[in-house]
Amino acid sequence: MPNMIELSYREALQKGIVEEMERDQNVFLMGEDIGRYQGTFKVTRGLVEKFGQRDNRYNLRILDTPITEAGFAGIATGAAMAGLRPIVEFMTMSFSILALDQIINHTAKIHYMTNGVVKCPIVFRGPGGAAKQLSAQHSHSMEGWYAHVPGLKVLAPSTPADVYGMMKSAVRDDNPVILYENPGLYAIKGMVPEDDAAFTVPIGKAAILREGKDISLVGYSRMTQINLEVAELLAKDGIDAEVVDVRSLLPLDTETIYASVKKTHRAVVVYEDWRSGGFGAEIAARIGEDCFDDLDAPVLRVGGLNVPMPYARNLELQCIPDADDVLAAVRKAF
Amino acid sequence: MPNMIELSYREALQKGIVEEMERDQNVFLMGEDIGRYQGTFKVTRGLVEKFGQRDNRYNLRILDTPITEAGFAGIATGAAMAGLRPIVEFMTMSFSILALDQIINHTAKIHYMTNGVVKCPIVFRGPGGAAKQLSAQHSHSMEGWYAHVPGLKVLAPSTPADVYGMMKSAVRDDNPVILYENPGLYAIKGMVPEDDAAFTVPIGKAAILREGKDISLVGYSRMTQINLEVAELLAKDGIDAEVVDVRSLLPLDTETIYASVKKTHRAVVVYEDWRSGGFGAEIAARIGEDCFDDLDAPVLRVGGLNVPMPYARNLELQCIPDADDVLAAVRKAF
Amino acid sequence: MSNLTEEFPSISSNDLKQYLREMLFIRRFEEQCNIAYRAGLAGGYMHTYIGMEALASGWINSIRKGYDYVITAYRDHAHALLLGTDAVAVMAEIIGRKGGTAGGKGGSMHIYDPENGFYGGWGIVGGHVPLGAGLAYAARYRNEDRVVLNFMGDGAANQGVVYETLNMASLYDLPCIFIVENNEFAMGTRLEYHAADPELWKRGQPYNMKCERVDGMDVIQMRKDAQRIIDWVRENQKPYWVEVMTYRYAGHGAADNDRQLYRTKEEEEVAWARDPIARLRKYLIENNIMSEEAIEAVEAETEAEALAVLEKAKESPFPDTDEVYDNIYTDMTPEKGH
Amino acid sequence: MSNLTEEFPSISSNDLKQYLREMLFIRRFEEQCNIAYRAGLAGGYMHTYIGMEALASGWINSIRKGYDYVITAYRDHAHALLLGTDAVAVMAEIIGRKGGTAGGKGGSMHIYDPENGFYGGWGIVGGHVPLGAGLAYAARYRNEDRVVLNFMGDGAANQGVVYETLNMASLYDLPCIFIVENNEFAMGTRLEYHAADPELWKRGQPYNMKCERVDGMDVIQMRKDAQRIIDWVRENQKPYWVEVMTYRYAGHGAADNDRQLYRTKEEEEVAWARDPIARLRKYLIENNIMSEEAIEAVEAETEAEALAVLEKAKESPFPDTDEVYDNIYTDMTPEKGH
Ligand SMILES: Cc1ncc(C[n+]2csc(CCOP(=O)(O)OP(=O)(O)O)c2C)c(N)n1
Ligand SMILES: Cc1ncc(C[n+]2csc(CCOP(=O)(O)OP(=O)(O)O)c2C)c(N)n1
Ligand SMILES: [Mg+2]
Ligand SMILES: [Mg+2]
Repeated sequence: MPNMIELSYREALQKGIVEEMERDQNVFLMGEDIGRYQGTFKVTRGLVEKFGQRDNRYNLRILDTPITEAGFAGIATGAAMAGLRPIVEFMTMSFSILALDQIINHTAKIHYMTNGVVKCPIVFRGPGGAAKQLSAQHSHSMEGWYAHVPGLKVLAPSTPADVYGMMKSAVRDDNPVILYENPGLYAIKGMVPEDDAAFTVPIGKAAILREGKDISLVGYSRMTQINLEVAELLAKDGIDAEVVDVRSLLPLDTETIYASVKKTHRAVVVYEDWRSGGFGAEIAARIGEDCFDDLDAPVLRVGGLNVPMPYARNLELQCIPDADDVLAAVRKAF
Repeated sequence: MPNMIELSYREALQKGIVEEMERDQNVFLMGEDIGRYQGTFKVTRGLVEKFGQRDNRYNLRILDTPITEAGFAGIATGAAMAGLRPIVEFMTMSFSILALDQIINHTAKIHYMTNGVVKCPIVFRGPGGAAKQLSAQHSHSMEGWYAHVPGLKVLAPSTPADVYGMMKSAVRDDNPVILYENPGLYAIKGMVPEDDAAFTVPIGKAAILREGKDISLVGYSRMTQINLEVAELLAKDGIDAEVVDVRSLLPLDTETIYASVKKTHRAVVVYEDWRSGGFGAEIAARIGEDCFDDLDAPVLRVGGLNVPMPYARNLELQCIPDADDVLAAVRKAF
Repeated sequence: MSNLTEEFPSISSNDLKQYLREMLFIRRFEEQCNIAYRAGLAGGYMHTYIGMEALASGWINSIRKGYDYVITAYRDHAHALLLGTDAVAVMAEIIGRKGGTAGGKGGSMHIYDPENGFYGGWGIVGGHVPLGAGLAYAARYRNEDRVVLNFMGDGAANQGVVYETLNMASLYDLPCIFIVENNEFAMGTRLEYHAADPELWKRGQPYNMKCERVDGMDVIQMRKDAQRIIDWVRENQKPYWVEVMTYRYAGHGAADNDRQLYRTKEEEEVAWARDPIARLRKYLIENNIMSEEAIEAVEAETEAEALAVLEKAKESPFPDTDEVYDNIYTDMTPEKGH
Repeated sequence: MSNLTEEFPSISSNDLKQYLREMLFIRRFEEQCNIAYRAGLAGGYMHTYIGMEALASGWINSIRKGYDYVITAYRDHAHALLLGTDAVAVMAEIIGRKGGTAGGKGGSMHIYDPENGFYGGWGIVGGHVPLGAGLAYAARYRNEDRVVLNFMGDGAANQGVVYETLNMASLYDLPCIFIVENNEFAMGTRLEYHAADPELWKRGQPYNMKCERVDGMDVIQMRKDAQRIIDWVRENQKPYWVEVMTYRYAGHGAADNDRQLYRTKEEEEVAWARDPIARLRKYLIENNIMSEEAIEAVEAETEAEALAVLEKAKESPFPDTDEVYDNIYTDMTPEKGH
């Protein structure tokens, strides 16, 4: 067992980045205001001092970019084609919409279109979903669209240890990986291996964060934290919920998800993205298709309200799924 | 009953556009090579001669644009904010990926962000999905992503009469509408009202194109044509399939879909987009959620293979769902 | 003063007094915004215009208000106020209340007032620039003689969609003035670090378009340059690209509280010497247009007004929870529920 | 000829003979492509380089082949052939066979040959331009002295991402040469209808970057200009923006069969007078470097070679259906089935 240390999600993520940058000179970071300004969500705090010089016009390993998402996603992709291993921060995932053509039409297809000759090892990361009152243009969940695209891998860890280990796996992966964070997770704390640079968390494996026999709460990213809370509340009512943390949306570990549903015979899929057409629909559709005979109730979903995110805090809170919303769905399943 | 005339899907679409341009001076067209060059898929053939002058540097009603999808989607949106009613052609829907930030972050949100003061009546249209050997960057289905976005309406008609009537409804709608076509549909023929300029097909209503009692084949756009073919084949085996043409993905007419499933107790959802995470997942998830007790079999899905579209024709054909693929799914449902 | 009226008769002494009052009110208003933010009344991203008041004032006082179109990014309070949007509605929006310009749904970044010609209030850096050209397209289409003021930041001026738009605006003869508010910073990144050539006025040159750089810290000069350019565009029905030099005294947004990460205190002090309000104040006194006392009275009045605005805005209730589905479509609601 | 070798000693008579052979082969090869397309062997979108051969020839013969990086759009056959990609493999790709450069999965638009420094072969207009700058970033990062030839069309030169890239290429000192193949048309749209200022060489100016316009119809001049620019970029480690004037004799793609929609027959005839192959042919004869007969022999040889290439490519089988899931990931397959 390695020594463990308590870190925030933000710190654990940075620890993963730093270890990989130290291990491999080809790993570099780029994004808006990640260097001198220390990153908007401060994930990259201190890194320009560590891997560059504040006063340099630019630092090749910690590259501050102009506000040109499409352009720098493309530059990073080209660099990856030539063998570097870029980690690209989007200040928020909402802004990655501007880079979608680069990521979907270029990054994700290179290996395929070269019939396996060119690799494109690159990580795109940043916070998706609602922060706090950032309103309609800054609160998008983008993970479902990415998880729809063959050629990408998509991760959405919910704990400090997972974000640490998955960040490291993502950097080491020879394929493009989207690491999807959530502003509401950065401050949460958890135990993380302290000095085990070889530690990784595998891509493509879901985790059972709480065993239970009555219902499966299936979610990812911050919604897993909600599901854990709900499970405790349900326990008081004598309902024993299993919390399935999907962690990896593409590839999706249906084996673990199905095993849970086959045990509990009930499932609620929880996601923050707009309910209609979000990735939770895919998870629910698969369970419905492949576990039909095991289900004692319909596979229910809890998603974000189908509305542009409003600014006023009371409306915003209404839009984002919370424990009460999940509880209401669970009640419908019995 | 109006006089009917046989037209191709392409001709019917153009008829709808022309009638609306004649009815309302605020309606104009823009896109790449739509004027002098007559449109890549020739939907706009003859229109620059009708509504402009070939030799003008530019024509305000039939505007040939540079290859700058984000820019012209935004210009059209601004024009709609000021009361015009643009119809924007994307040469293929794959290229609309470059304009997603404009459409999702701007067009779709204007009415909401102005709390209902500004309207944005605009139609974005073009062919999505595979044509023939256009390979990985030119064969995207985009309808699922659009149908995920509150503030948009998304239509995917499968017949000449529907594309004619829905185009007209789309132009008259005060909200942004995506009219999703498919290259494989342009040449199909069907009867269309000849001289009834008031004819429209409502947005938000599915159609039962063939009644049946044994299984519901739920699809849209070109896949509806496949479903009709499959229904005929199944009839020979004594299976009476109902063909539900979804037509409108957003809003989605769950009432009609559910009524069909409640009658047949079985459903297969068919879509051309990548199977995983496509809009068919949403349709399947909803049926699973809301018709659980009526189902005698899991809601099955048939989608495109989860791969970037290959160039070689044999591989390409393998990727796109065909009648055999649907038949295989139907067999699994019994 | 005689110089000015001779040279530029359309600016009267009363106009100058009005500019001072407006600029003072904007500054006091935004100080109240900061207070509201620190008090937790406003949230999210909130960006003040402190130091840049002369820029919007010069431009917006040169258009036909309510007829011409104005659009900008998220640093948008000043533009709305100068166009005549009710200050209480602006403040109510900033603190997320029902009485806000967008019913509390937009917040500081998304103020709109189409009746007064204001089309927002946009959060995606560079994203609104083609919309502004589209407003000009509508004017051109209808053969009106409106012009569009299309404001953007120096950081926004790197976004590709801007150049797609310049090309089309020039191709189609759109009466659109692209105004780069060059305040020397894009969030925490200095101009020299984000623009390969910091002379942003050059960026329009390859598109067969008039281009220039002007000073945005002197409201009188700004007003003159703005009028000249607006008149030219209205007359000639062609776009124009203008870089306006200014400075952002505040942090990027209310949440930016470590400006030392990207600039020194000394630099800020030097910049404060160019404060457009102090400059106009001095001009008015030196030219005997207003006395020191008269100005102080205006200062006190605008301060009181700004305070009253916040108080009044606070009286507006939060939006009702059932409004969450409203106004997404003109004719239907999206499917409800989680 | 003596003039040339004196003035530019690195171009020998043998080089010129090689250029002629290459250009002839490219043209004959593409005529076979057209035949293959009409015969239904090739499908989708297929774009020939007929008329533009001198451009790619001049540039690619000036780099360190296999070391420097080359990237372009879908009009990519010539670039691959000039870099030394096996012609049969290129043709096999164009007709969708297993022996193609991408195993038949890419087609005409997506030829790649990274071993020879060729990074494609891209279909989204303008989309590959940042990738090319990224290749240059990798060279810069590793302190190598590679340069990148980043080709794009005149139509592509309107895409916003190009300007985002120019700014960054200049900010980060990337050794990237942006080459606009100005063939006067973007599909069916003339240059003057899509570019507000048709002098596209100006487009790099606002980014603190060297810019110029050169002639791409004279392979000797192209070769000289290319060498000069490449040497400068390799030496100075900075980007360069070059507009190269050329002409597309063919339709936009094999499916474009009504060129009268956008240009007259007369215009085409005038353009044919600038045919780069005829020009070089004339030069070689006038300067006694090759005889008419020797050239005719090369013509016959390249014609026969091109024919043989298509025949050989046709021997390659179609891809196996179970390959459809291959090489999407390095280490797994996507979920299978419909
Ligand atoms: C596409 C996009 N990327 C990033 C951001 C985050 N962001 C908001 S404002 C800003 C700086 C913009 O600077 P500038 O254009 O100079 O305007 P200023 O804030 O100085 O007025 C950034 C990076 C955003 N809103 N949109
Ligand atoms: C983003 C995008 N929009 C539209 C197209 C369709 N298209 C393919 S080539 C082309 C014309 C490009 O012209 P240019 O850049 O001048 O290159 P050329 O074909 O002349 O070599 C168009 C519009 C595309 N492939 N990608
Ligand atoms: Mg700025
Ligand atoms: Mg061209």
